[in-house]
Amino acid sequence: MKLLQNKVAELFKNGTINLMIGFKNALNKQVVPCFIENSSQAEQLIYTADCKNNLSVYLHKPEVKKIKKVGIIGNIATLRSLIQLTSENQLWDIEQTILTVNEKDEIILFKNMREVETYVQTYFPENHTEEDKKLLEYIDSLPREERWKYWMEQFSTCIKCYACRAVCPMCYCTQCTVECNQPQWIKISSETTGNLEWHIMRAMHLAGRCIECGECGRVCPVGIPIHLLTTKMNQELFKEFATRPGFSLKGEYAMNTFKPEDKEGFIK
Amino acid sequence: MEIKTINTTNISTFFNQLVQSGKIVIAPVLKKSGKIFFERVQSYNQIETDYIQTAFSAKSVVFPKVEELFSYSKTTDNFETKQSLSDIPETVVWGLRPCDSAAFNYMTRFFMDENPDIYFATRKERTTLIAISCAKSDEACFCTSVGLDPGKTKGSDIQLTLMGNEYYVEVITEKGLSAIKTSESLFTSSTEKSKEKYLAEPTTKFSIEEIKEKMQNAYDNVAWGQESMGCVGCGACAFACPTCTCFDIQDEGTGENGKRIRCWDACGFSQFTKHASGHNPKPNQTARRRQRLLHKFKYSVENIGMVSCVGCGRCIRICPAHLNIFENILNVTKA
Amino acid sequence: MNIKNNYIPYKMRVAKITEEAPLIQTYRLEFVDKKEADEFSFKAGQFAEYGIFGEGECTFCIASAPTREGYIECTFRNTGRVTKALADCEENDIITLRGPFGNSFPIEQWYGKNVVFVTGGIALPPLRCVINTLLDQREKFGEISVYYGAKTVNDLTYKAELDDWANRGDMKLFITVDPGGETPEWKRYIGFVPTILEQNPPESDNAIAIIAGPPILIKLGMPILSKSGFPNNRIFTTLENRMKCGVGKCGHCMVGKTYVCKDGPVFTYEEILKMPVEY
Amino acid sequence: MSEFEPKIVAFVCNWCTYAGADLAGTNRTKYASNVKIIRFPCTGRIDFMLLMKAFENGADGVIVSGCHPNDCHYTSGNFHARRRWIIFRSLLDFIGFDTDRITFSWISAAEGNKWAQIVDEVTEKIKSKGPFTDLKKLNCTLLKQLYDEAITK
Repeated sequence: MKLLQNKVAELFKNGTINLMIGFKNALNKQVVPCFIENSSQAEQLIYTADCKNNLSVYLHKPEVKKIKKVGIIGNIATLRSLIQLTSENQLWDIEQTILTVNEKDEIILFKNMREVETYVQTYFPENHTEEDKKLLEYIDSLPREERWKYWMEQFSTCIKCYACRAVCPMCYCTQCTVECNQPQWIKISSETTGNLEWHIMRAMHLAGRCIECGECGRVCPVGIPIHLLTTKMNQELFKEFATRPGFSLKGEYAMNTFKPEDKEGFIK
Repeated sequence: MEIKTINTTNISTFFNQLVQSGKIVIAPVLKKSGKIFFERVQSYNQIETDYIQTAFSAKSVVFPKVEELFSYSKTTDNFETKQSLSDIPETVVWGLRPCDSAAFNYMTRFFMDENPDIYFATRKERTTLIAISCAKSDEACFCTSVGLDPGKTKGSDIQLTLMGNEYYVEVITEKGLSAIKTSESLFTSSTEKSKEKYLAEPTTKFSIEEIKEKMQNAYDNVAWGQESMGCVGCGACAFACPTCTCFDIQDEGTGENGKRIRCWDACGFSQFTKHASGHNPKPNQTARRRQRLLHKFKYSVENIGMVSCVGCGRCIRICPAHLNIFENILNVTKA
Repeated sequence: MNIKNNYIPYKMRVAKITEEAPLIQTYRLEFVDKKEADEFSFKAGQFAEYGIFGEGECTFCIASAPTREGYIECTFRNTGRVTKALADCEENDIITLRGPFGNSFPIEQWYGKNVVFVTGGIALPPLRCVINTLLDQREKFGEISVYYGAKTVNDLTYKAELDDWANRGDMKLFITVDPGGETPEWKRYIGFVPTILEQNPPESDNAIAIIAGPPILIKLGMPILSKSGFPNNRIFTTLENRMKCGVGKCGHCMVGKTYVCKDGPVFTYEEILKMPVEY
Repeated sequence: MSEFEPKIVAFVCNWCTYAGADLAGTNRTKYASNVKIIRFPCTGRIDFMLLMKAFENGADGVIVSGCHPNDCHYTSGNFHARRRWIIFRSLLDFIGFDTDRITFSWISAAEGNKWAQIVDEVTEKIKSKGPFTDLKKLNCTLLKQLYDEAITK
């Protein structure tokens, strides 16, 4: 911990960064994102296995972009989103300094995105929790009608607070489809058909881009396991097209390319 | 006010009699996700009794997430509107916390003060609030900091406090009296007792009088930027908040047939204040978060003389970025 | 329960459509129901919610003078979903109206005084209501001057009415277009409204100033008026924020603690200075 | 009661399937009249939301059809569309949506007969499946259980 704090303080002192996005302890021993603005604040920083938030979402904030030189302490999900965002040309206007802490508690300061890529590819994690896997299996095992019922029950509780969109580092559009009202694709009020459409749309727009940090499911105030939608699609994408988002800088975005030999058994 | 007691073994009978009286009874229910929500229930064994706070407040009883203002049907040279206020049922909310009751009190003031709102008024009139004092609290609770406490009866119609093997029952309003009428035999008359030792003791985070005063000059505090940095701009806090009353009005349907509805809206959304021209008076999350907090602790004090935060702590528990309202308040009122 | 339902709209018939400028139209609306017409009255400066079923409602000031009875007029630019639907209306179509909402200009207090209007673009309509109210009782007021500008000559609203005003001879007009927006025939001023205002400062003695426009004009214009000697409580403006309910409940229009819909839209510079800059 | 006549919406590309349907018409080929054709420039333009909207507005079945692979007027629109359909289908399937109600096909401008045949097949299939009520049911039964809707209704 001390090492990390010193390292960050050093980065401030030599002018590499003007803002550090990291984690600190707060209420109920929760780990929360924090924004360090100078070297003396660096002692708040911690990094433990509980640091689950995907901090890369903050790199889209205009307030952060304005600061220009930004450091970020990334867990593996954050690193994957940084790769994906770089390949989508989203980080060109911000100078990031990327740090991570590996399993041996060593601090790694990446020199460039290439190194992040190598790191992620070396340590490719099994990032689905047991709980998620069980739930996914359970849903898959249900007959179709039951699956429909399961999801509709879930979606009916959605309140459209858009927390899932707000915490997603891949949802960086300045105007979302739900905010376009000519025509109004998705109803503004929350009722099940509209909620269903919203979740289908969200999942489709993230197809091939979701880096499976699971933040959307974690933050959902009504507890809908929405991250399973994109997780499932990622599995399907890997099966069909062997692509994995947030894995390489080449920007293999499954949905903006094609292969003539893609499967078409379902097409008459 | 009448003071009574009821034995814990009788409480379920009382509850079930409320359900049988034909009213819609809403009570905390534990869901598969591990979260507790207010839901319509049919019997006492469905409800959750061991909880600190529900994930969402019960405000949707009087201010639903989607309220039909009226339905319309239009022809080329005429239209008709139809409201269904008379269909609003009698409702009992069971097991809300004293802070939630106080929030109903605030909402009544807000909606009824100037330009009273008929939808709210009708719903409120048909709602009976049965609150249960808090025996437990957690670190997010801060009702004592905003002038309330775990046993406060402000806003409740009936308030229950568990004292050993019986509930101490304070029947505060006429509505409360009529709610226990059918079950009168279950209750025993009693005298006033001190509830204090049965109540939770949430820590006091700040003095409300001091904060109210300091909030006068808080608008220009530079700390707003740092305090709102973590805010990702979702509407979870506003939707969970028992006193947030902002809404949007939308038409659903075609030009010929449909309904005009109002649904919850949140000041944290970037589109909330955006003009058609593209100009946005509150252009960043700092301005939007500031509006939210100042509204709670300054503007509503100036407008209707009440702080519109009841210290339930829901926004703290629900926030994706773990923003903490009382820490924010303390930091932006520092000199 | 004896509470007025603020959300039930009046039934209005589009009686006349006037094309003012590109995308800008004026609708003359008449009540379908005689009873509703009788109970409806408004003051200069108030606004209303105009609606199309299936699309929603939008907010503009009433552009006609309360002194001219039997109809109301509104002028709007086709920008969003509802205004587009409104613009697609034809004469005799039925639309909805809720209102009037908000406070108004204290015109009775201005008797005997000079009145200066400063406005730009699509912000003339709310002031046209006041100007016409004043003109209908012309003898009660001193000098009336109007500073009005638009991007181009074509974008000026109420072109015919501007000419009428010029021909009256009893008011001073400073009509200007932004540099580059003039036509070869253009004989009036060229330049932004604040510049024209600074170059031809109005007499501030015994005078009232009213400024309306896009937020930037209000922010720039008010200090200029203040500098030319108008005390802050004699400079009026009308603000417009995004609104939904019109009755101070929905929270969209809040500027600090102030609900523009209920406490405004008319404010003095004195009041504006006390508010945060959130308009 | 008269036999159930399904409403089927066909989203077709301008260059192949629309021409194919046209050919079926000029050839006087008889096929089920349940289909409503909506013409698009290319299958690549057919957004998944359009399919959802069709179902929401009362369609019982949907046909999506365009040029055969390598025949796209815009070179690769149908290849992109194919990928999208693969993913969209798997998502709908995961949610439990009845994917049998959506038929994808390649029909060229010369295949008037194939068009007629597909329309007939789909109509028969949807007829045997009955009306699509999954979405309609949502708004009445399931929601009723929720407390706030219970109050509104």
